[in-house]
Amino acid sequence: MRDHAQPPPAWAGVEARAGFRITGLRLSAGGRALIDGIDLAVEGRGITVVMGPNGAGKSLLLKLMHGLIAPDEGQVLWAGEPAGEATRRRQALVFQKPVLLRRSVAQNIDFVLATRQRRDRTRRDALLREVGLAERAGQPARLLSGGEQQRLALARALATEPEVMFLDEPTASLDPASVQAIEEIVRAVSAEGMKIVFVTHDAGQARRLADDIVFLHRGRVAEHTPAERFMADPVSEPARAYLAGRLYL
Amino acid sequence: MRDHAQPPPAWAGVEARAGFRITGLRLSAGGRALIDGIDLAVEGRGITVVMGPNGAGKSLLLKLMHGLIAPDEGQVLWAGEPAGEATRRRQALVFQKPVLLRRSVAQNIDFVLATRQRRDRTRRDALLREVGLAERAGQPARLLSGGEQQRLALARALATEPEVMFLDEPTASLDPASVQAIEEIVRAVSAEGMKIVFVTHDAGQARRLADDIVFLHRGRVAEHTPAERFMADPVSEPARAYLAGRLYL
Amino acid sequence: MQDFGAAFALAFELIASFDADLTEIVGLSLEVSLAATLIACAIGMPLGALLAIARFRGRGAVLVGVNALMGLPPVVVGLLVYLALSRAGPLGVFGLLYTPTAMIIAQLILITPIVIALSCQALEDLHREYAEQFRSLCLSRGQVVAALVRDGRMSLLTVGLAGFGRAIAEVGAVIIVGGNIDHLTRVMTTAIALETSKGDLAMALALGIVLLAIALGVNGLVLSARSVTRDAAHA
Amino acid sequence: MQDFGAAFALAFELIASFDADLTEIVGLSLEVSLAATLIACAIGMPLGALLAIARFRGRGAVLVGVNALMGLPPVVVGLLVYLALSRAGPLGVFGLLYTPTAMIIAQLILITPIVIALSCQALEDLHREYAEQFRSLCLSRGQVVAALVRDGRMSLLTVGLAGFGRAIAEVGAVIIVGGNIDHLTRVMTTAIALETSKGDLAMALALGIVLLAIALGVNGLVLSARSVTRDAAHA
Amino acid sequence: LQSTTSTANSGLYDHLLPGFEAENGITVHVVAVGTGQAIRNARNCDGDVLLVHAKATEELFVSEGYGVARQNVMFNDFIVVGPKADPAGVGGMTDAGRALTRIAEARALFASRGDDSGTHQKERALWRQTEVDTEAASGRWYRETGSGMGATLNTAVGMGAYTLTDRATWISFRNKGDFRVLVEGDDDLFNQYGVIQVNPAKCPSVNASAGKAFVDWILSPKGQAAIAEYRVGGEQLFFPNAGPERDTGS
Ligand SMILES: Nc1ncnc2c1ncn2[C@@H]1O[C@H](COP(=O)(O)OP(=O)(O)OP(=O)(O)O)[C@@H](O)[C@H]1O
Ligand SMILES: Nc1ncnc2c1ncn2[C@@H]1O[C@H](COP(=O)(O)OP(=O)(O)OP(=O)(O)O)[C@@H](O)[C@H]1O
Ligand SMILES: [Mg+2]
Ligand SMILES: [Mg+2]
Repeated sequence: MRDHAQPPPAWAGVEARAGFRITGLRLSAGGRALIDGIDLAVEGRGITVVMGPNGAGKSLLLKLMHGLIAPDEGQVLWAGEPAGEATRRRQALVFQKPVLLRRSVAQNIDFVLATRQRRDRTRRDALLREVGLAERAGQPARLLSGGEQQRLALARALATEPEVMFLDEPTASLDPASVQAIEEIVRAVSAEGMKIVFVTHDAGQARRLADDIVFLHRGRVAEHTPAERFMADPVSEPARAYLAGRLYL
Repeated sequence: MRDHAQPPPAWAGVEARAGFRITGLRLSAGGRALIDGIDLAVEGRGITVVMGPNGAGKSLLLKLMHGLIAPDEGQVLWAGEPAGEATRRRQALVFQKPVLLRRSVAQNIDFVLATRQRRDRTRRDALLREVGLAERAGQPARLLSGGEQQRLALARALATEPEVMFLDEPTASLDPASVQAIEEIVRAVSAEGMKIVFVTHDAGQARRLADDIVFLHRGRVAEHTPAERFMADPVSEPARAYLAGRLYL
Repeated sequence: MQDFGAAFALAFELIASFDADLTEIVGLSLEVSLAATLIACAIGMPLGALLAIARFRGRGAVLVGVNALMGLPPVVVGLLVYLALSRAGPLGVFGLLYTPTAMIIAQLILITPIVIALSCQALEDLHREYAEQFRSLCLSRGQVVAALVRDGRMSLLTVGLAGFGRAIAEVGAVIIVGGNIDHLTRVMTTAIALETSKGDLAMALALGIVLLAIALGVNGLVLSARSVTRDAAHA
Repeated sequence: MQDFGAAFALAFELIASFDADLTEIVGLSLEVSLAATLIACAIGMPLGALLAIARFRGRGAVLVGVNALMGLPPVVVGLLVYLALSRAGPLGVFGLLYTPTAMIIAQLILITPIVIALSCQALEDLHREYAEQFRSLCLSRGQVVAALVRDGRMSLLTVGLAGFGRAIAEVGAVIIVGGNIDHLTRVMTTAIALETSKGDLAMALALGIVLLAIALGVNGLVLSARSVTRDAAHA
Repeated sequence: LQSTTSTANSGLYDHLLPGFEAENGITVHVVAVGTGQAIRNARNCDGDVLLVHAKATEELFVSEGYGVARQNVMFNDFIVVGPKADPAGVGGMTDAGRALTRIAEARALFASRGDDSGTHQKERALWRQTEVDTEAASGRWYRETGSGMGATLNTAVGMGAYTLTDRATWISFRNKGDFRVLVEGDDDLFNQYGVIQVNPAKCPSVNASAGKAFVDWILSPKGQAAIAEYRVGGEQLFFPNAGPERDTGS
């Protein structure tokens, strides 16, 4: 990770400063290239949907953009700053597998509110209502159902009022109504200016939410285009195959 | 749990012996009725799909049918036997959150094969190929991507060659191609006579797979009908609302 | 061997008769060992958590060191404390030698490394589970330590009990810095040692049985408290 | 205090000079404590795992008992073994008293409860994670225990080291059943006790330093072995 | 009061101190350790009075200025105890030296304190009169327990070895097993206890007045009488012989 103090490199243009500028990103483990050279510029606003087959590197890309893991090569700039503690503090990531504290549902929210010096019952209860967990407030979070856990994780992320929210398949195990509710929340916060990076396997959902779509394949960006374009006719063969359900890793 | 030795109750008819016969099932925790009186008869063959909103009790119902947890009231009979160790041994359950051993992908399969005295490299490799994880064989299972983990869990269940396989949202985080692949596998084994109980939120998937559909709502069976009927026009209001994406728990 | 029977008879006699000297000794044993254990936990558990989360060069070395210190011989600890507190020693002016305070200090030095090493181990898994989430939230080390100790408290109970067991059973250190002075620094273990050297094995065993009874009591209390709060653990 | 300086000087002198008596004593210490630790782990870890998975009435009581036995006073253990092995005792015929075997037995009794209690704690979380899957697979208890011990081996290392630390540092039991007989059953800790009673604190400390050096060595070996196999642990 | 274990274990202080404390309103704390350790502790000023039984070391202690003066308090005697079987057949002998030689010749087990205590010093003095090389025999028939008197007696009883002990400890010792007194009555077995007040000049921190009070009291007729009164099982353990050099020892 680079030293935060230093000024952003000269080439970082204004629009780049607003959003993410990813250059020459590489990450490998066990002799395998997991992220295999990614260059990407993502707007500072709107909803960017990331798609791609299992194992394409979507979750890793999110963690790299969030500055959770350091790449072997290349770098991620957000608002002109290298991804790291400083940028992370203003972002939130909802993991594909929610990590819930061994506490009650309410305490899971309180905990993050406290870390932001914003402990506040009413706000907490509002968040729980928003994701439909008000009745579960007192229950051990680990005993929630799969879908309930995902919703709690989302509420917890919202509690930090981030400028960027990374959502890794946040509706994978939600029922249709919850999916709609979450999508509405996402649209709402994005409308208020929060940047959303949203991973999904659901083409329909992508169509409903995405401003632009990043399609990953084998750790590379196969294509990055506006949503309509992508859905109409994806330029890359992998994307076409994926949508047709033909692409099998 | 009842004593296995005793003969099945007189009323257990022939067709009941073949499949599941669930009577007066109740389970509550924290003063809340999670399973609130379920009576259900499920065929011994074919694919039964369980649907319902988050928190309806789908996962719990599967665990009860598998004899993993004991109900407060009522009982589950499978092939005339009370659900328990004896029946469990001939069934397999793929949890909503895959539980993988802290070992390599291959060792996770070997482990269950060993417990069935069927340790066998070729069979293991075949299974891994079937779910598209052949290349990951040596990798720590915990480091697999979300979708890869779900596929490994399925392969592990298949390894036990069960008579009944419970699948709890097995394709929730799979890409379209993997979904197709898994659905084909499911159809195939079911055709060979393996009973499948399949939880999903994806109505399309239900339509593609289901012989009959059980719709749960607030721990009760809202309806249990053949698939076509259900999709055409569900009798119960909750089911109708659910499919319309209106039902919000 | 007749001693066994005699010992048990004697033990119950002692407990039943509620012997004044015995209660005094038992009291001091509990006082000293509980104090040492509580302080050791207050110091050692956060340090153990810190060791579980911190990633710095030489961490391996520190781990080895702490684990090795679990093998700190009581007699050596006793000597070090003795030399420090002896009137001729650097801290001699406080005149702490041959006082319960000195015994607490010695036991503290003895069990703190144990608490650190075991806490570190007990919290490692929990940390592995929470780590990414916490890094995403940019928690300070202090916040992480606090969260781990809180959510890992059930495992830490066993750690505390291990420390207490070591303290209450220990004799080598307390006999040197306490001096086993009757009515002043005599505790169960030093009394047992004394009876043994007098050849009164039955009495020594009886005291040993009493000591075990105490350990059972303490553990029973703690663990029943645990099972009560179990549900709140959200395992 | 002059003793410190003297002690360190002496310690290095001893190590450097590779003193014959010292090496004899060090050798016996390692032999006895390693043997006791290995046997204790072989017995205690499976039992600990079993205790972590078994759900039976009175489990709580057993847990309390095992935890309490961590507070077993060495002197008492020494006496029990002494009475059992002494010529008049039930096992007197074997003439084991005042042999290294007797010392191993004593340390074994002393640390096995520690290994059981700590193993149980160390494997509890892992078990909570695996339990449902294993029940679904209808694994036998033996299979579950084996799987837990295997996948939890990293945490169990610390447990083993704690047991070893307790064994190598322990003096109360070995001095009673071993007799601290020169050239026969004298180990580091009993030698330290002797030098102390002679008032030769410098020598006692020096031996203590040597003992710690040994503990460091053992822990270093074990933990470096651990970090090597770390990757294989699939954390 | 830094004291040798033998006097403490014999229970003497429990008998003496109440009288003294009542009389002078001074509470006495007894730290019972091996003679060597006791003297060492006193050197560190961790004690006001020293009561041990190793004349040579004591006089050194005083000559180095740590003690005010050494005075005889009382004496008793050493004895050789051993198993009833008496493999070396030393029962009833009165010449300690010859008895030890015979034990050595018989290769019968002998348990030595081996801890530089007063008793150990005495034992070595006795061996020196014989031609036996205990160094060489150490670990074989000659077993150095490196422990206190009580522990050594336990060990001796445990393995059926002869050992040298002071009578006080033996009489009050409870784990005698089948052991008996086999050798006694030799002048060489005389055991003199001395008392020393730790020198305030060397150790400003010591409680000089209390220390002096105790020394004076125990040497006074009253104290001496108290010592003479002390009996276990009807046997007198210590024989007061306060005063300058009435040391009739060797
Ligand atoms: N720490 C790691 N070590 C080795 N391989 C890893 C590691 N983390 C991830 N991988 C591998 O990298 C690939 C990409 O992982 P990632 O989680 O980003 O996939 P994904 O695109 O999110 O897939 P999914 O849609 O299933 O979530 C996977 O094949 C995974 O096995
Ligand atoms: N051990 C438990 N204690 C208390 N409540 C529980 C427990 N297990 C489950 N629940 C609650 O029971 C309800 C049903 O849980 P279940 O996991 O069966 O839901 P589900 O139908 O599988 O939902 P999803 O679609 O999200 O997986 C949930 O509201 C959950 O919070
Ligand atoms: Mg992913
Ligand atoms: Mg579920």
